[in-house]
Amino acid sequence: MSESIFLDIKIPNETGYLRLLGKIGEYLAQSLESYPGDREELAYHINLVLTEAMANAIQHTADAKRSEALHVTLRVENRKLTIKVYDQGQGFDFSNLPEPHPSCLAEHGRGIFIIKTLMDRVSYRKYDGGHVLEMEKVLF
Amino acid sequence: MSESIFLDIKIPNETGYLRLLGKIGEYLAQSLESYPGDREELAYHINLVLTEAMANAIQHTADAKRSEALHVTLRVENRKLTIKVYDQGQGFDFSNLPEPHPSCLAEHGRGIFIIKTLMDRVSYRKYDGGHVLEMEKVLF
Amino acid sequence: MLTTIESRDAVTLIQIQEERLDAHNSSDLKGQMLTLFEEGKNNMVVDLQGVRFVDSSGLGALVSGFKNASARNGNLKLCGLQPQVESMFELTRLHRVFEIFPDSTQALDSFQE
Amino acid sequence: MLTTIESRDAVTLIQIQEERLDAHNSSDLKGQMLTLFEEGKNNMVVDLQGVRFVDSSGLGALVSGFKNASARNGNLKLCGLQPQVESMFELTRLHRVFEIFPDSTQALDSFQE
Ligand SMILES: Nc1ncnc2c1ncn2[C@@H]1O[C@H](COP(=O)(O)OP(=O)(O)O)[C@@H](O)[C@H]1O
Ligand SMILES: Nc1ncnc2c1ncn2[C@@H]1O[C@H](COP(=O)(O)OP(=O)(O)O)[C@@H](O)[C@H]1O
Repeated sequence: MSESIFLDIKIPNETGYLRLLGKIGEYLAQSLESYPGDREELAYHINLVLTEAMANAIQHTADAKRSEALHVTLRVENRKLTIKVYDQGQGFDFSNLPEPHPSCLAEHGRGIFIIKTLMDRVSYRKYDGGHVLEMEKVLF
Repeated sequence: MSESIFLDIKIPNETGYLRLLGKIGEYLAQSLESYPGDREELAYHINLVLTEAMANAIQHTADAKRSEALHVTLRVENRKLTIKVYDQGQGFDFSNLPEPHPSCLAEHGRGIFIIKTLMDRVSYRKYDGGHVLEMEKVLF
Repeated sequence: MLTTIESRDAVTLIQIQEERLDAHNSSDLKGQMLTLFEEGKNNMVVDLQGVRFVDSSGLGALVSGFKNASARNGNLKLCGLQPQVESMFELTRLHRVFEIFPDSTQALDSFQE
Repeated sequence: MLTTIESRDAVTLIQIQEERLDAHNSSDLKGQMLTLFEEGKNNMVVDLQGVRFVDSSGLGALVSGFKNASARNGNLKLCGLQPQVESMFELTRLHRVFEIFPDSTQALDSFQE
């Protein structure tokens, strides 16, 4: 109960801020003293999934919304880390995305696969004129 | 205009989280590419004033409020960084605080002095049953 | 994207001087590699020694370089992968695509064989 | 608070093994110093080499140690201040209170004079 943390973040819709948010996620993970696993690895993974999700949100922002802030929240509660990345684009069919083929030499298409592999629960749904990608990591 | 950032943070009311928030402040400062001064020094100062203000807020929390979250916001807008640290205590007379004497060997009483020295504008006022310490740093 | 680019015999060594290779700078790396291909430099070693973090678009830039090199009968090899970066190649199974060496000397030498 | 404590002749060397000396761990440092004073160890060197960040309560803990040492006819000297940490002593004018040395050898030697 006591280890309850909530970060609500709005940054410019630009890839130059991926590093800042990634680092914040990394530090948040490193500070989770009750996590029984490898905290450095968790920190890397949180940095990574945040980067992947935000890069997608930035890339697919509708032109009319480009000057609006990118909105991200991170919450630790009941030994669960929940990250939400909001986008203001046309959305996509999250459940029917093809998995990248092992021997595939495509330049794209590994971001969501990485997120799904590293996180325990991932969902994508409409929210307030845009969408939200919600990623959950169980911390015990 | 484009470099507008907003972080709204709630953490447990415990000194164990000073490091996390200090680090977030440090990274935020390091990412302010348009800041013309020494960014590493700014990062240290932001880490420091956050630590000082949060340590005071934690120390002076009313017993009945101890289990509530500590609330901090950081905002970059119009080339100004504004930090707000909310407390839930009895407050104090901010304007009439004695300055620490140069040759003084007191163990306490340097925190607010440090904040006032390093930030461009500092205020303390009642807010929603508690108080808020607001610190401003001009970024040009 | 800060890089150091050196020629060693017929091989070009690209050392990446950034801690992060991500969606912010990966297209810049792609561009730098394209310039080298256009100059006829089709054998490359990318040294990732200084890179602590790579995302899917960083991997994509390296795959792009690899495909370009292969299409020109050259090769693009990697070296200096930090443990966390290496784990990204394993996760995406790209460690089976690239020839990966511990350091640049070994990667450069491998072109002589 | 991680520290290494060693005795060199009549002087005790305390090396602080934490990156931060702040309101979270400064009372622990104070406690460790009090234990040493109670054991009659009144001459101390605190080595801040590993400390990158100090806040007002960390400074307060050092002032407390200094006062305790002086009251017992001993001394508490500092060494190994990183630039940012040093600037904190200047800001609060505490650099005039403490004897400050570049490294522990010089600080320890100063007690022989
Ligand atoms: N936030 C988003 N909005 C719209 N489409 C998205 C979003 N995120 C992902 N997609 C779609 O899913 C596909 C796969 O995404 P991803 O696995 O991250 O790979 P990449 O971004 O490299 O193509 C993208 O090509 C895009 O069509
Ligand atoms: N958030 C706060 N709530 C109540 N009192 C406070 C608060 N912050 C500071 N004070 C008062 O101001 C004094 C000076 O604070 P400061 O300069 O930080 O030194 P210290 O905390 O070391 O005493 C404190 O001793 C305390 O009485």
